[in-house]
Amino acid sequence: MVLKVVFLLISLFTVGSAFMVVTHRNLFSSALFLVASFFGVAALYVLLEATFLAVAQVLIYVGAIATLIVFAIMLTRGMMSGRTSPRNDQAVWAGLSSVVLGLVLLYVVVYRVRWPVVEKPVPPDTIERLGSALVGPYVIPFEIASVLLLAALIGAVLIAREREI
Amino acid sequence: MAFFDRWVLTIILFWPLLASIWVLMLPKEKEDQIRRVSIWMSVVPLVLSALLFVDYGARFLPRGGGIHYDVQVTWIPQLRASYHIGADALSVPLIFLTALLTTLSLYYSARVIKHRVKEYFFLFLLLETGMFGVFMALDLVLFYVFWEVGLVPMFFLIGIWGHENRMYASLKFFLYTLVGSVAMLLAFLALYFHAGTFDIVQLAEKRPFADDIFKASLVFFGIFLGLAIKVPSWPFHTWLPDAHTEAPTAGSVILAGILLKLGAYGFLRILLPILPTAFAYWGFLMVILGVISIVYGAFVCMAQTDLKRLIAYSSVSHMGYVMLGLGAAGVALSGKVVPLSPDSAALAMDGAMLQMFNHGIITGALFFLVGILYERAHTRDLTAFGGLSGKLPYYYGIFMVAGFASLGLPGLAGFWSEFFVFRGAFDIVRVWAAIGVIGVVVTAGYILWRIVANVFLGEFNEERWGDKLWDMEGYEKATLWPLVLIMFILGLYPTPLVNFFNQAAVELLTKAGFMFH
Amino acid sequence: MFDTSTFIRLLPELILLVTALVVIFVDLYARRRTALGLLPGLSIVGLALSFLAVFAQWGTREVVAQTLAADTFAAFFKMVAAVAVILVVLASVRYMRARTRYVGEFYAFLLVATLAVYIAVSARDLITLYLGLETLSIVSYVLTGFLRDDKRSNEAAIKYFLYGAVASAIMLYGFSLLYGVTGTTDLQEIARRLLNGDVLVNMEWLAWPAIVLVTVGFAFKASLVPFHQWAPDAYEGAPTPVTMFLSTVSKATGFAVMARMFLVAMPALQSSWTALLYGLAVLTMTLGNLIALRQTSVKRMLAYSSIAHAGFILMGLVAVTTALGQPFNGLDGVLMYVVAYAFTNAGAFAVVAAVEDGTGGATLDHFAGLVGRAPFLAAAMLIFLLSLAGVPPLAGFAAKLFVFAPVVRQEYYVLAVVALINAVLAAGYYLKVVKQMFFVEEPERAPFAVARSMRWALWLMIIAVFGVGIFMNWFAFMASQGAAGMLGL
Amino acid sequence: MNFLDPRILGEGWNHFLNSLGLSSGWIVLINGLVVTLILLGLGLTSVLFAVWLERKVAARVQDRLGPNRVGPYGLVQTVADALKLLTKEDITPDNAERISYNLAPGLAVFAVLMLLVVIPFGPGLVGADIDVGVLYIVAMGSVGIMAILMAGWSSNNKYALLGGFRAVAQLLSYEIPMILAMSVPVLFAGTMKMGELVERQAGFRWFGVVMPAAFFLYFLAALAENERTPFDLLEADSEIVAGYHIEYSAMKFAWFFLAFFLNTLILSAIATTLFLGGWRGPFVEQVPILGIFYFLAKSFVLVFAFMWIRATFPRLRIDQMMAFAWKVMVPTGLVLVLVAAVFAKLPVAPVVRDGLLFLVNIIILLVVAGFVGRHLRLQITRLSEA
Amino acid sequence: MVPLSWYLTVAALLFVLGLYGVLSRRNAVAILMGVELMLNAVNINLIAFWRYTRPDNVAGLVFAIIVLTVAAAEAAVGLALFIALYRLRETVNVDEIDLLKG
Repeated sequence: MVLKVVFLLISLFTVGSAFMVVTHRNLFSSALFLVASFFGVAALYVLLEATFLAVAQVLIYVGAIATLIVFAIMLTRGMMSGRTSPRNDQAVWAGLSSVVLGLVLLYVVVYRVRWPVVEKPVPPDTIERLGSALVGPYVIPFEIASVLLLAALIGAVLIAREREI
Repeated sequence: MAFFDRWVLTIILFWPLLASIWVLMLPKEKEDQIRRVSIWMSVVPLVLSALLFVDYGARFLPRGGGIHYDVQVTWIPQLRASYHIGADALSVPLIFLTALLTTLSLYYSARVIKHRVKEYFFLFLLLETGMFGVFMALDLVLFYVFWEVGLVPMFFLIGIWGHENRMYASLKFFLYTLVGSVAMLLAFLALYFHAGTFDIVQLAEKRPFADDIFKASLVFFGIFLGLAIKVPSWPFHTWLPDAHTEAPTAGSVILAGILLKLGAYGFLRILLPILPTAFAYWGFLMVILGVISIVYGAFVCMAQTDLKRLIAYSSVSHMGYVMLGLGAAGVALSGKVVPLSPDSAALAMDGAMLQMFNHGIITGALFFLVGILYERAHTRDLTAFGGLSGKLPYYYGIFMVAGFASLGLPGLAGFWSEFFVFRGAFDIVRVWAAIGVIGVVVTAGYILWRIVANVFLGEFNEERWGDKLWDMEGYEKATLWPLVLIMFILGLYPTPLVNFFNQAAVELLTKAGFMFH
Repeated sequence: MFDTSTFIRLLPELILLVTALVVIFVDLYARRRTALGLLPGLSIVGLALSFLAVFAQWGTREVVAQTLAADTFAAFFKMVAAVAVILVVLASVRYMRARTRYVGEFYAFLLVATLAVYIAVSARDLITLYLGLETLSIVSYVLTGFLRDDKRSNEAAIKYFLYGAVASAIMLYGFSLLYGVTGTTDLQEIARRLLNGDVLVNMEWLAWPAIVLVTVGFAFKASLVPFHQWAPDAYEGAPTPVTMFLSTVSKATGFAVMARMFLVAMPALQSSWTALLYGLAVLTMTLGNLIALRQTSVKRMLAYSSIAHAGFILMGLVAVTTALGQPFNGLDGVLMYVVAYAFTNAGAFAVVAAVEDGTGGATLDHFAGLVGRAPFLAAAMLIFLLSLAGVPPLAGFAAKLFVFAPVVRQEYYVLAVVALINAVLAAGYYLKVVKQMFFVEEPERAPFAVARSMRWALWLMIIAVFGVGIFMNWFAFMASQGAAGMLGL
Repeated sequence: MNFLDPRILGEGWNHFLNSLGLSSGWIVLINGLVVTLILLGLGLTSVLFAVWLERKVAARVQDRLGPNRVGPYGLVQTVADALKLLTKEDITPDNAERISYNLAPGLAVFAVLMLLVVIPFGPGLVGADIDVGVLYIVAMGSVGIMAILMAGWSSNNKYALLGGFRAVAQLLSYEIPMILAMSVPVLFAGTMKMGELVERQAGFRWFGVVMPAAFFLYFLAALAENERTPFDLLEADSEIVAGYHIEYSAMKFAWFFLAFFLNTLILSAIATTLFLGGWRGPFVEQVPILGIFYFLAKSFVLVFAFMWIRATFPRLRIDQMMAFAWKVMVPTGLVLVLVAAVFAKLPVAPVVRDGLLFLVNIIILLVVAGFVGRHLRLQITRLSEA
Repeated sequence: MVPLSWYLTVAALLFVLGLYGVLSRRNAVAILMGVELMLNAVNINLIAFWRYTRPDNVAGLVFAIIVLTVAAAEAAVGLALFIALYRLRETVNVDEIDLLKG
């Protein structure tokens, strides 16, 4: 019961923030709401007993991605004044199609499909398992991820670098 | 002899390709050398194909024809597609025709073409390989490959060395043909899936779709579209006037002389043997299309003021005879109409094949003649001329021979083919054949009234032409004489050729299940 | 679990990775002039070695490190990718040198992108598959926007990036549903659990959303309509060698993962995805061709044409039969098309790059009278265009044959007719370029020279285009082995 | 002496709550509140003391007296200052971005306070010993950056924005060597739990002693993370007049001030936990409550070091600072991680291993110092030539 | 315990909101934010499925971690591109970048 209430509060916070992210006129505020939403998601992970993921969520989404986004917003600040509409001319269509897609998804995913749910506790050594999985069966993705990060790092530096004279 | 049997077709087929590569290697400044190389190289297949003609006639024709000189090498084993070529009584004369017209065209072009010489001769030789390939292929994939190979050089010949509207015409030519050929490819694939092979001989034995007329018709029309566009039969003919008109002289000659035959050849080589039921079922449609082509083509000729366009439309009309002959044979094959004489079907088909050969010779000659005039006058407008008979007597004479051959004057080549077609068709589809005869009358009309009266008779426009028009030169005579000679020979003594074609027709009809009593 | 044999199986990937690192280090420490000469050579050597390593393992069919499949299907795509990237490197030597200082990074990125392709085509696990695709995408964004001071390059990269990010997010959502319903990320395992209907009730309700969502991601990579909007812009704006890469290797990868995903993981839902792909194929080729007809920039025209070709390739998947041993099963059509198309399209774009180098642009006007100015380029372009149009005996014909065939076999008449019309439409605009090059004469424009490496690349591609067309049997053999060897089937 | 063992105290407390007849949910809630209050109290009191200490230390270094009027030795001075700040007028600039402007100071404090949760002050004395404690610390660190960015942006002030930029550049850059340094003990101990990390440093085998290079690296990075001289570029008064909090006054400024000192304390506390054996010390096994004093003592030694350095060194230039992070600290960190990973798996006796490790660390330190020194000499020569 | 479908609902809502953001925003950075929301939705799905269907198999968690990693790399490259764009054109509005058309 308590969990359900907590869940509802967190989800309300998360989804509400997400709503503000996509509707707020001011981009910087949008970004802040995004951070809030990320925190909400992290909290959901805690409810799901995925502590590691919750922390990683904060570390990567808030610490890296959101910071990058805010940074980018600051660097391109001339555009953030909000004088022009933040929405493009297909906003209405976007809204309609999103609503339709949402209804379809909810109907199918939540209502129609019966998921193979099992009631099992999370094993206490989940983090160890996760660690060994990353260097065991999933070692290839793990290694490729490192290559990807390196490539993205070099690529981002290369592209965003100041122009040479 | 074994060596000859095994290699002659392959050599004929790839010799022009080798020649074209040789031409490609030559520096483009050495135009004379390019011309010499091309002409002399093209003589080789001509000689070989003449030998082939004689050899086949002497050795195999008396002994019941059939496919000979065949070579089969596995090409795509997974698909059971092979490099399978061969020649029979139908293709041997056509191979000769191809070699002959190509050599003449090259010879003529050597004098006329002065612009981008290297490319011209390269493409022309490539084209020859494509045409040979179609006449020799006994495998559908191979057939398709050569079918398309012939397409590209012609596109360039029209597009680069053509007249004012060449770009439009070349594009139209290419796209029309492509529509048909892709449809044909799809139909080939359907055949493959039903019979498990691309080999034409095997397919003819297996008779795919013999019991399913719906699917057979579907496949039939796939192939039919490709062939009928090439022939071209009304209503698929609209590319032809443009292409013929805009093409350079030699291009028109080849286009009308041989490329159109590829379509008709396909009817005989693929549709009739492999899908006899569908061929018989839709024979009547072919008759109708043929007759419409004849009559429509002829009447449109009457309305032309452009000399070359007129000849082009006359091709539509004349290829209509081929369609009529084939269709009549098909109707006979279906058994719905029982002809008085079972030979009528073979006769109609003989006529169709003869017409293919003759039209090649005659229209080739006519296009050369038009080209010769155009070289001097730089206009193709009929009404601009008049009274040329006095000024260019030699030209007039040759033109008259070709023209009369075209309208089917007895004693010249054209007569026999028309005679055979109508003789056969009358027995099978009387009414339609009768309507078709209108076309013959109109043909006489446009040859005599439109061309002869306008161009050669009347008053010579001294003011405009003065001494700008002169009579035929040596090389032009040399180009035309062989054709004129053949017209006379075939007009007076067509028997050797008729023997060939009759053998082919009987063979094809028998295999297709036609009963000769 | 990491024994020697695993390393040997991973040798092609390792070679690429090491080469990429070597390239970066050489670029860091060698003098600029030495590096410029050395780097493309190094990259090509690495790619060639990796190609050989793949080839040496042809015919294997086993699981490597649990998440990769070392099968002929993957090997086929890897070889195509390696060869195509070699050509890209050859075509980019002069092009990139003239436009950017970061040549070393460029080649390193190309190598990493190839590595990503290797991973993606052999992934047999949702996670690896996603990561492979995404690595390829991200590196491609960088490559597209590599000329960062060029507005067009940047714009192209941004459009590519935005579409790509969204598409991959949507695809991921589909993946997550698949994971939810089967509880596993292993493709074969997914297939097994999907077939065992007892896992869940109402699976058919999930089939459509999952398939549609998943397809979005693949369709984006393969630039299928309506997920193609990025493609023309990215192809036009990207450095032309990168366009070569995107339009051949990257696209092929999209098809490879699509085929593996659908055939290995979702055979139970075949009727659903076939229907979806059917529609996509029709849309893709028709729209691609119709829009291509209106283009005046050759680069953009080729971009739309490559969209249309994606529709043709898709026909192979639509009409796929699970009897992968037989010829014309559809999947071998995809493979054939990918090979033929890789050489042909890479060739066409390489010519565009050369023309850009020589004339400063790539509109139809820049191609006018090309035959007089760079006859070799004109001839090469002609061959590539004819191959694209499917004229025998060129590679494109072999490709067309192998994708038309399954459609005819399955008796999809509408699709066949649509394909026919499209083949003709496509020929229409290819001929437009031919017309410009050969029929129009521009005697007053000066001839220009072609870089030596570019000449090499073009010759290779011309030979390949003829080779695939004439020695179709050999490639068909490889393709059918590749198709039949897909692990899990 | 059992009553001095906090673990037993905790049990007794729980027992007491149980005896009141409360349900388990309530107990969790009450315990949470109590822990929060204790941590808050501890944190804030320490800050008051730390501020006083800083001023005293700075004064001593600069040969002054420092605060000496309010209370004995000026001890209450900080309280007075705090009261002053709280009563000042709270100003919000006209064009400020209200929400983030007001949120930023709170968030800054929040980010630091959250860290208190995982720090083990004594045996069993930890708010929540979560599995991924070290990772949690890193994650929360990034929230602090967010707060600074918000402040810098929302003030609508050029200097504030520049300060924000610098903050992100500096903090992000130095976060990487810091994480690397932190992962050395983690690797060695094989756990990310703060409590266990302390357990693994039994018997004076402190990680900071065994691996001085890692400790030194952490310390330097912490200096930068804490925006302390010589890395205080983001508020450098002479350049950008206080940086991101230029527009803040009164209460909100106090929040930043609080966050700053809290950060000093907590970075020291983390260093203590990771490298100096946490609450370990003589007789702790017997008298667990001693652990708290050991812990605080060690932490304040580090805090003192922070202050000493601040008072002594001049400020770096921004390019020097960035170069130092990326060209010196990150590579060193990578090497250290590698070394630690190798040694952790080395099949030799712990003593031998620790000895070797120590040696290697010293060598690394010397080599790096040598490199830096050479570079500096080169620069100096170049400057003098020019 | 909270039912699985609640989590799925939250995820679906986040996903759709993200999609709306992507489709309706003009600013490239805002579009990227929408994408991040969608990725978060995916991760909620993954972790919820992990928790509710196979808590003893960490595949879902691994997947989520990989998604996080990729998201970071993607954001880095994307934002670098945006910054380059701003430098070149003084805009980051998607409908204002229109050199490539046709």
